[in-house]
Amino acid sequence: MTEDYDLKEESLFEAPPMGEQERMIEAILFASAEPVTVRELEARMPHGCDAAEAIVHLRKRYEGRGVNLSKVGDAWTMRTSPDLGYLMQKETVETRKLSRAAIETLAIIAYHQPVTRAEIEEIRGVSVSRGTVDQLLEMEWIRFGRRKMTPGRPVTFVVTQNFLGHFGLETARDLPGLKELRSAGLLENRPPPGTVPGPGDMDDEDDTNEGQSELFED
Amino acid sequence: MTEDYDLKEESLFEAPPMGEQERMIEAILFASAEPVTVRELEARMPHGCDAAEAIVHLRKRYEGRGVNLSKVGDAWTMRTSPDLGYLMQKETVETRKLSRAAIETLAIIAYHQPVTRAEIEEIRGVSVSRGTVDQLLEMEWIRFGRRKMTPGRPVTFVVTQNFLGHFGLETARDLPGLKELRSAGLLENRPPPGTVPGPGDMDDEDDTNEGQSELFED
Amino acid sequence: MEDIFEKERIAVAERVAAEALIIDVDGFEGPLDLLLTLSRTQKVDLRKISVLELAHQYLAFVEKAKALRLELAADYLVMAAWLAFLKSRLLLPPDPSEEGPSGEELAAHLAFQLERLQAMRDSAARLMGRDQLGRDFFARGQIEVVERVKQVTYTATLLDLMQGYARLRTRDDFRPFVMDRDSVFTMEQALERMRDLIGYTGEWTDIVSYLPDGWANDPVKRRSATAATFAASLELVKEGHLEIRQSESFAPIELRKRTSR
Repeated sequence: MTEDYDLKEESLFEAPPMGEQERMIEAILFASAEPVTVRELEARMPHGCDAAEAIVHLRKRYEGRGVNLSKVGDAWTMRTSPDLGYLMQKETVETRKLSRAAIETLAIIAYHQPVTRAEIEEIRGVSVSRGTVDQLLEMEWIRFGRRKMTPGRPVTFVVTQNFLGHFGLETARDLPGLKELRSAGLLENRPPPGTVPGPGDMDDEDDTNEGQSELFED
Repeated sequence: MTEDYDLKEESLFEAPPMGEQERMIEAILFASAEPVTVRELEARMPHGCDAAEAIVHLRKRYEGRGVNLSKVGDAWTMRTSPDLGYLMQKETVETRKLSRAAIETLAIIAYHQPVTRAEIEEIRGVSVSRGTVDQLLEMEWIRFGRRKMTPGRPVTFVVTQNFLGHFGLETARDLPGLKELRSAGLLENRPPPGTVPGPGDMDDEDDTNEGQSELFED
Repeated sequence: MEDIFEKERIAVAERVAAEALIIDVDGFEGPLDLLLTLSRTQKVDLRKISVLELAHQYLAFVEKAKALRLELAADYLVMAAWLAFLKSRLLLPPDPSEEGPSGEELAAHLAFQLERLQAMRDSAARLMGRDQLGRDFFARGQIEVVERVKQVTYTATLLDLMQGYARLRTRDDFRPFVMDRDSVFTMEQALERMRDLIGYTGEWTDIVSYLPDGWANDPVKRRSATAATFAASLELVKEGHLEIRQSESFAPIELRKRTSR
């Protein structure tokens, strides 16, 4: 009953023409430095607008321009075209130099997420210093994921939308070389031979698969 | 002579095509926090660019769009179109529970309408703050009724159609009487919560609410 | 002649390389990192690496470090011990009675670890080589402030309303719950009273006669006084001042002073 009513109500509202909707999204995305989700766009636009469709048109319009529309996670943003970066010395922000350990840790988290500290250490062969993780957390490039269902329920790390936005990635699936690494079996968490699979190890595997399938498999 | 030479030199530098110059200006204006002068634009662009001309083209391109090029002093900037200013506000709706004073006042008005402020105060046993009445008026749950034919001709309050609509009532007469309240368990033979600051009273009240909302929601 | 020179040159190069490695030992991030660096001298695909050869190189490295009296961190020595074990497994023919993974399995895992670490390093490099925000592409420089309009709506349910009303209309039926002290005889009072009276009772006496004056008629007061007096009596029995008896259920309870033996 209520649904019927809603439907009727919606058709009563004349949604603005698509060209107008494009303008609105253009204005909203232009004004914001942060990516804006489709849901938020629609919340700010008049009733009945189809932001997703308008974005398709707008994106096409900005193709090859000095500024482009790009998707970060499930949000949209406008960024200058990377080939014009050389014009922007003035705007360039000096980013903190990341240590080699931090860069490697970041890459491991991105490619293996959700991943525990122990797993990162296993891959790098050395312990991960607290400072490294703290720095990445502080930069909001990584965040805590859900806990693993293994003994001790360790926390996991995953990369954030900020990370994706910084490196111009739409999703973690778009990480360079991900497919090759996976088919080469290099993203597996292979236990050393001879280790007895303890209770919960199965869970671990399930969990990992689940996490990765969510993230990486279509 | 020198002019000739300059001309020659300029022609040696292949200035980027006008479309490319437009892209550059687009990117620079987008990324900079302040309006940019033509002189500064040209200083940042490759040699031989004609920023002034590119701006003319770019300005035309953005005519009627959600973002426009505008001149501030002798500098240029990109601004969202003034007619879309209303999109630049984000509405958040917060729902709060009505205060106890407001609920009691509302209940008295609903059960005793038309009722004067003095009568409300007599029933509640405390004075009714102006804020409470104003709030209910603003919510359009109560309105002024006709004046009482008593000395001073005080105004009365009655509930509105909005009120009935919100509470799913056809008329105020549909409100259950004391007897029904009692048989529904709303009037238990125990001190009303709040009057006695006894231990566990608050919990008690919550329990009752929960239990009874089930009764009344169907 | 040429051969000798050639050999010497190689020997020098090797020595320089080894010393460079040792001097640089602080620059390594643990044994795995060192192994990865050593494996590069094999100049083969990591998937075709000879783990035996690598173990050899690593052990030689540790030996040299010892010869130079360099202090190696414990994990380097642990790795050396493990690689020595691995080497023996790989060299000796497999002993069927021996339990645990074979040398080949262990070697394969080490090769996998090295390949995986190298893969992550390559990925990290590729990641950092991507266009980056604020370096290659840029966000809007002039952010327009989004004005937040907060709208507060208030809600109440019909139940709230009715409960509110019920609360008001039934207020008079209740009064604050406080103990009505007028008709309560406390145990302390009873105890005090009994202590005074007890000296005079040699014979069995009905407990009712101990109730304070004026408390026996009002049923509420009588109940309170009886309970308090009974409780006080039990206390005195416990203290050894009093004896108490009841011939059968609901029969009168009788008290008398305990006579000292």
